[in-house]
Amino acid sequence: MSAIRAFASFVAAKLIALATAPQRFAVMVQRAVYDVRTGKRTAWDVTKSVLMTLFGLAMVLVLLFPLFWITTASLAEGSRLFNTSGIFPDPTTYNLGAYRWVIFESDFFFVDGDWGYPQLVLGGESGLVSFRWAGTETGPGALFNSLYIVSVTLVAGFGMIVPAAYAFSRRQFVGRKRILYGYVLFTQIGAGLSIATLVALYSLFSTYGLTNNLFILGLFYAASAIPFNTWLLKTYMDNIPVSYEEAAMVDGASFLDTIREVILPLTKPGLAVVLIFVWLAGWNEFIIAQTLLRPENYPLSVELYNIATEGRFSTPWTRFAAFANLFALPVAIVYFAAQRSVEDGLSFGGMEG
Amino acid sequence: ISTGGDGSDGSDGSDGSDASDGSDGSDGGSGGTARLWVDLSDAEDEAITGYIDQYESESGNTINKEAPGGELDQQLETAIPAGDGPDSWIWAHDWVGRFAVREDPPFLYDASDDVDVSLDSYTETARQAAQFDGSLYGLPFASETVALFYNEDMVDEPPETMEEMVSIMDEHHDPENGQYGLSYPVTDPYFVSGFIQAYGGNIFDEEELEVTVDSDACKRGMDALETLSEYVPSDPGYESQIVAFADGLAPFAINGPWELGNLQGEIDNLGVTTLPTVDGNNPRSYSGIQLFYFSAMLADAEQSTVDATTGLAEWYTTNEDVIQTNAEEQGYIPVLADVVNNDDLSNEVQAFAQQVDHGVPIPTHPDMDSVWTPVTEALERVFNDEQDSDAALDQAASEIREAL
Amino acid sequence: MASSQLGTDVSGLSRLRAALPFSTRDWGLLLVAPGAILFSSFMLYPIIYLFYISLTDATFAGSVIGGGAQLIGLENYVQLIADPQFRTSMFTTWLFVAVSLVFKVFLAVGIALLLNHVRVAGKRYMRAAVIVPLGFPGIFTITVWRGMFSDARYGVFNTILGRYNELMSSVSAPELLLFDVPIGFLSGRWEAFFAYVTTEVWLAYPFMVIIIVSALQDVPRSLHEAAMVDGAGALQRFRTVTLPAIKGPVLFASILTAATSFQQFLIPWVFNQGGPSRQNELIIVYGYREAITFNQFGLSAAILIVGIAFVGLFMYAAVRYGGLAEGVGDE
Amino acid sequence: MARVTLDTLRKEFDRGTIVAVDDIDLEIGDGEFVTVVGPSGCGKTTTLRMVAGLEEPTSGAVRFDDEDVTDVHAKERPVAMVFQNYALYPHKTVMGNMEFGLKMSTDMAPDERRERVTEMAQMMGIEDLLDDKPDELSGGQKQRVALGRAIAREPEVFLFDEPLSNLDAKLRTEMRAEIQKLQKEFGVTAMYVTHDQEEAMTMGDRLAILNDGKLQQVGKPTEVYQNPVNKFVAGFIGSPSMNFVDVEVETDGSSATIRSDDDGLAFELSDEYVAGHELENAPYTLGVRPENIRIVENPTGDETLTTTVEVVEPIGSDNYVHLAINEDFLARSTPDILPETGDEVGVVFEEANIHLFDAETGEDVFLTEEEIAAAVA
Amino acid sequence: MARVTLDTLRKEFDRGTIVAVDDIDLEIGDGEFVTVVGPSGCGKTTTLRMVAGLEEPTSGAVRFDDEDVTDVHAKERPVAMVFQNYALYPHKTVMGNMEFGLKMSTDMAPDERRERVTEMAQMMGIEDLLDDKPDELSGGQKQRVALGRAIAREPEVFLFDEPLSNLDAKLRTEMRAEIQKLQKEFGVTAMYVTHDQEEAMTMGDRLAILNDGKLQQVGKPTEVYQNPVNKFVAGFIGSPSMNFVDVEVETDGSSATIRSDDDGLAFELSDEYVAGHELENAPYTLGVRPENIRIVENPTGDETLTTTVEVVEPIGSDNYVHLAINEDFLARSTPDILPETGDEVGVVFEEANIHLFDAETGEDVFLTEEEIAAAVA
Ligand SMILES: Nc1ncnc2c1ncn2[C@@H]1O[C@H](COP(=O)(O)OP(=O)(O)OP(=O)(O)O)[C@@H](O)[C@H]1O
Ligand SMILES: Nc1ncnc2c1ncn2[C@@H]1O[C@H](COP(=O)(O)OP(=O)(O)OP(=O)(O)O)[C@@H](O)[C@H]1O
Ligand SMILES: [Mg+2]
Ligand SMILES: [Mg+2]
Repeated sequence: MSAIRAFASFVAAKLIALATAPQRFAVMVQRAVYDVRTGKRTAWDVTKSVLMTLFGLAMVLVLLFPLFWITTASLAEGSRLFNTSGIFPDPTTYNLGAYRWVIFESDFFFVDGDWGYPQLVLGGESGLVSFRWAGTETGPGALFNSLYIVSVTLVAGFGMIVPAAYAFSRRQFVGRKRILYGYVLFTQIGAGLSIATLVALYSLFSTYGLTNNLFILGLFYAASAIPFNTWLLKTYMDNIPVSYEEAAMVDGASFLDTIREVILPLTKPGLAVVLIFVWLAGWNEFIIAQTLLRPENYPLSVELYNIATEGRFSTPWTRFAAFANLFALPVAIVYFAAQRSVEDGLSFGGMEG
Repeated sequence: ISTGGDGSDGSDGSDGSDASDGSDGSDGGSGGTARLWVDLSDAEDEAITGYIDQYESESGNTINKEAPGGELDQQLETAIPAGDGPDSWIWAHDWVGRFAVREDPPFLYDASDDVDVSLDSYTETARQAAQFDGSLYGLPFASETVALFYNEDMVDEPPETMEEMVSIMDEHHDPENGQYGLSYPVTDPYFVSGFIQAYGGNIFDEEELEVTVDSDACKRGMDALETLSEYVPSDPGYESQIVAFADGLAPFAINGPWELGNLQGEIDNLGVTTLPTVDGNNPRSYSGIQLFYFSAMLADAEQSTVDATTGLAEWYTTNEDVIQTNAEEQGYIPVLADVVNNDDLSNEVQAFAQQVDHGVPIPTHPDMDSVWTPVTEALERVFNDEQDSDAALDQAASEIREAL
Repeated sequence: MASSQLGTDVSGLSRLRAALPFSTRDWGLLLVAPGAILFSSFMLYPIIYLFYISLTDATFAGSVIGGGAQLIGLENYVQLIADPQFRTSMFTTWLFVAVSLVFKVFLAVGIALLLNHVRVAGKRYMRAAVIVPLGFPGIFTITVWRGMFSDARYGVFNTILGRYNELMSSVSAPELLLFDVPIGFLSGRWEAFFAYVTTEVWLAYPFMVIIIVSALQDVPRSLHEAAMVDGAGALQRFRTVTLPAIKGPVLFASILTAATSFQQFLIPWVFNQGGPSRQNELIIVYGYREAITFNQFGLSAAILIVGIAFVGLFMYAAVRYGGLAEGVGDE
Repeated sequence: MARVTLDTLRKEFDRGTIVAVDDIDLEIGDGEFVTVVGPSGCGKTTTLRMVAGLEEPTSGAVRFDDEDVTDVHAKERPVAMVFQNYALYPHKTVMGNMEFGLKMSTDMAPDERRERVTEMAQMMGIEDLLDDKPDELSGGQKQRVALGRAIAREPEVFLFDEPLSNLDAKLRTEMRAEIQKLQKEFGVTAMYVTHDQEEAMTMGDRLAILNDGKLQQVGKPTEVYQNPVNKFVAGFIGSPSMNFVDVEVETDGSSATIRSDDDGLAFELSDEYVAGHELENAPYTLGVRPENIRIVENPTGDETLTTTVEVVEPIGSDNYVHLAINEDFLARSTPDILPETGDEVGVVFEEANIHLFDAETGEDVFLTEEEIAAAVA
Repeated sequence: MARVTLDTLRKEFDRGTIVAVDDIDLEIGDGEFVTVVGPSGCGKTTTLRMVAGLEEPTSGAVRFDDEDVTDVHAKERPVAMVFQNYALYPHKTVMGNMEFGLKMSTDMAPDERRERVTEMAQMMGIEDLLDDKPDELSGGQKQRVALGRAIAREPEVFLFDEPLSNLDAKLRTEMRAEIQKLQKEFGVTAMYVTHDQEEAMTMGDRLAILNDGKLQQVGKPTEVYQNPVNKFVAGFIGSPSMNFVDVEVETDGSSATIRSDDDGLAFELSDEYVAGHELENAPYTLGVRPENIRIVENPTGDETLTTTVEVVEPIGSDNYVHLAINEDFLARSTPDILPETGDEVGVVFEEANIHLFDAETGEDVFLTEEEIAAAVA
């Protein structure tokens, strides 16, 4: 409960910060004007700041241009990417049709956009209370498959990464160096591996009857995320002084207490980074998912890919873009919420040259 | 949390090599269950869903239609050997040869003994397309090829000859100002096959199993194609081409019936006609015949599954209503002899049908797989002025021969 | 974990238990084992399997799964070495890795410096915005970039170049400064290569930027001030204080992203399947193409094994000589 | 070498809400060693940074000799600074660190530069460390390198920001001597910031005591020790601290008695002593240093007052006797005077050693206006 | 509360190549406050950690009262420890930090726990900080919280690892008194590690001096100060340090003369003083504390020796006079003795105040075997 409240207040704080940003900006401008007027800062000094800021802004705009462009495309009429009149489609034609399609017709939330609602059934066969979707004939859509996969990936990933990182960081044991070395070697081999070993994977999974199983796929993603994230978290934990653990021990905390009360809270920025990376590992992958799953179990990533290749010779761009934007939304939210932690968590104390 | 709809019910069907799984056994003893894979556009998908419902209620069979997405053949490549493939799928006939020769494991199922309809109900080309080495691997329901789209606002009279077409194109072609003569993906062999083969040459001689793309006839055809290439936007990609026509910046497009719906939405007065004649020869464009394939999964399946599969194919390919409606709504060119011969079809569909008549089916022989890439690359080289057309075709031919 | 469950009353056990976290050295292995096992079964096994395939004459995916392939020893590898396409592919891949790395590093360092500069207002928001590409799936962004790089006049870049041309001609600039639009970004070898590199750089810079920003934030202010008092100007301060501080992280990010670039598949595949005319087939595309288009599964497996081996060697060298795995080597 | 002048130097932070340095006037003579001392947050670092050019004054000026350098950029001022955490460039060797300043601010040839650094290193006994990186050095060695780096530039002004606070006591004593020696040897003007009054006392030619951004007193260590201008300085300088007792003064204009009824204190001031100062019948604060208090183990009643012993801390050379007069009332006695806790003892101090501070302003009432003014000049 | 016994406690690191703690025997009485002092790296922390259970002894035992706790896990020992950097959990509030120990080691209800912590916080004057996070606190406040956290558990043994070394001088003095007061109030057995001898002297009921992993001497501060068992202890305890001079002894068995030709030193020892000790004609080291040296400003020639003044450091209450006898030869004099640099002065000290150390072993030759043995008991 308190976790929910904490989360809510956290979100509120973020929103307030975001909402008051323009106001803070205004104050900043006022101050600059005041400072120039009273001679506290020279005009040139202020100009330099303004120019630098503008330069930064320009850079951001250039870098984000593709996404901006495709977003305007998602608002356009029709399905084509190009229009002969210029880079951006005619603003008068902007509409939310594509988004409406994603929400109410695609398989994004519910199959064929046939929305339902969750319902608890009392006294069903499978126990006292069971859960089902009501109001929909086709059932929940790709989003739920994606969330299910990501949940498995996150739970399994964290369950294995965190203890392992802790052990690597704090303990000595046989094979420690060798395994860690192996992990580092494999951090990147994992990335391209999926295409290379696609067939091998398929035969492996089908031999054991594990195809079309979201749970197993989630595990697979967790496995692929293990080396890099374990190593990352280990580097982070290395920078946490051992004395906190010792203090806890002297305070009478058991090993598990120490982990829960001390190690995990202190590792939060590292965990935030791992959260993002592990999440992305399960969220974005589509090649293996498509090979191993049957259509009713497709996650969003595969659906997105399928939209890209839907036409015989062309992509229905507006829908594709709208779908992708909604697809990226959860990641963006998670990232914005955790930005500070992520920036902290990626500083490698041990990396200084 | 189990949400009922996702993982839990999929997993029970994933463990066996038994292809006929997925049946809950809930719907009566007589009905069989079959799995069908499709890769269709939204409109097509919607239409076929309706027909399948209709078939299910008429026959008592259950059809599980799935759209695995991505590249269908890749999906089949992995699924069938693993015993996890569909019982049937819909695709153009050009995979027949390539899959028919596969052994260890086989990919297709010879349904000669299970099919009740007479093959004579289909047009000659369609009939041939569904067979390979005397075995029947599917049933045809439509054909497609490329024909000439024109914008009636820019073209008074549809051209019948290359010369006429060129003179109209000349009127409009002005790349400096974003005006073009033609929208045509000129590096795609399927799209350009008609002109290359216009003089009677064949890209691939299926009878003799010879690569004949470097024949004189093909080279002459290539010249005609080069003429047209002058008038297209400089990006030969499909999407870049079609937009010029769709935005009303080109009088002509050469494209297939699948664009009919889209283009009708964008061009007020759209016309379709057969490809213009070259020196009096009708371009012999490749045509594809849409088939219900019979998958090797059927070999080990229960008879009810086989019946459900062939039943659907028979019903769908011979139901005149279906064929007629598809022709009107989807631009499917009928291959059911009875429908082809009546006159109820729209002008557009008739134009395509006529072009199919002039054309040749894509050879189904597995060696065709080695043809596409070298030819595409040759076309690209020519289009980019890296090579002249004769040399490009010679090179393509030798590359293909090497690969075989 | 086990330690808290053993009984308190049994003195022998309590002795053992008390000692656990400190003396029984190897229990840390228990924490590592689940991850290591999961990883090996899902990741190592396929590689071994792939290696096995590379020793067979498998032609189709089906013959691999269906079991119709024969062992033929190292024949595939022999064939590979003789294949000129292999050399082209290797060359292109390494060139791609190197060129994109250089641009990546410059771009990322530039952005990180700018978005960490005192004079830039709202830099936190900009930093958040600038790494947005990380959140979109590769298949999406790459497809979008393909659209931008379209050879068509209406492609974004061609339109921009067209506008630029108009602008230049309106000030009657010499021909030399004009572009010959439209440029066939995806149909010329080097044009396509350029397009690959641009996209790759765009995909990889966010990761580098956050790592560099973190590093920059850790540089003590007093070092800058010390250098200032020592008489160093802005440029020299960058060289003596900033650069050394971000060197490690940049190296780290470079190695990781370079290894990823080496295995880039989607960019060439989505753009033009490694074309034109297979000239830009990066190694994974090459392997994939051999399997999918040419039905040479055995050969394809050999290619991919070679690719994996290269990445492995590369990472090994990085760990060994780049100090990438500090903390691995310690004590 | 240069004379450094701070002219009503002021620094505000956060738009004037924090006044870190409050109109300080200070002149440091050529070659002089001035320590700036004060409690944490009093503005020492800020003052130093303004001299270095790392912080821009809100108002006022910094002059080197007669040149106004207020607007001169840090990199162009002829100063060297030793930072609290040394701020050695972690990736450069000791040699690299030490030659960096020369490289930046002179045109010396590399060889010449090296030679100069090597010489300097020899002088400081760190010539063996020239090829090491900072992390390989101990605290004291780092400290020496930081010093060497500063000296190598041959600056005209030397700035130190608590350079010894990270070292242990032993090393600190050693380094103090070393810094002084070097400063004298090079004759460089030096400004040394510390919060440790003992350090300030032993090191500076003069002390500048800051509190709350304001300059309290400037003077030679003994002067400041003997004539603190106010209660703050009196309490801050000297260890252990001066003892303070709240008292009432009863005066008839010529003679005066200091009284604290709680403690049974009554102390008569001689007429000569009172003469010339304006004492009123009002509350004051009496200050006496621990070393000026004599303990009489067997009180006869003739003592200034009698009280009980709370704790006795022997520190070897002396004993600290905590007395029950008020919290923290301490007497320093020789080791042979060793009363037990709870003993009744007499306390004696002399007129010459007492200080009397205005209860409100905290100013020493026995100082004349001129003396006070002189103290901050 | 408990008596703590270390029984030939030994700790080796790196497979025996580093002997951090070398067979230490030490008994700390119930409620006693023992400070462990020694130079950096001498094994203080390691010893403390073995008592806390954070480090496993290589051999030897730790006993609380009569129970052998050597193999008892840290979390089950009734100890509380204050770490050098406080080790306050940065993510918990002060309340969270202070109640953590109670939460972990008792079954107290949350309310009760809070109440207890609040009480404790009031006692320590930090009740206003209970909702703050550690980074919002100043050094002194952190220190108090760390103490409070340790006390809240009501441990039987209190361990401190240089808890004051990060504080500034003023605060350090304050906290010292506070720690002592609390320890006495709770009557907890305490072991306090520091490298600061002054801290050790003022705080401990007894001192244990370590060097190089070996216990040198254990005793009351004054005892250790007056009778250092060897040169190391003599030099380490006392500030400023004892002065050492290399000397030759000439003896005929009953009387003896200490001589140093370089310094012109000649000091005759009385027969009573020499009696009972075995002095040989051999090199020794003479030790005299600075406060035992009297400076004669106008030497008459009767002094022990005459020398020149190098530097005079006035620290207010005293003057430190550096003499040219050898490097760092220091005399502490009253403020009124203020010779100038370069002055010729006389130096006088008394027989009772000198120490003579064996040049090789460093042992004080005037101590009997028994005295030496007693010193480490
Ligand atoms: N950049 C800044 N922004 C806002 N306030 C500041 C800044 N720098 C210093 N201050 C404030 O100015 C005052 C003086 O700070 P300064 O660092 O000069 O103190 P100090 O005497 O050096 O203290 P310390 O002994 O702790 O180093 C403090 O109250 C501090 O909080
Ligand atoms: N974990 C360890 N591994 C190896 N050597 C160690 C370890 N811990 C301590 N030592 C060594 O043991 C010796 C004693 O260390 P210890 O930390 O006890 O010293 P200390 O007296 O506390 O010093 P300080 O005053 O610097 O804290 C040192 O030489 C140290 O290098
Ligand atoms: Mg400061
Ligand atoms: Mg220690």
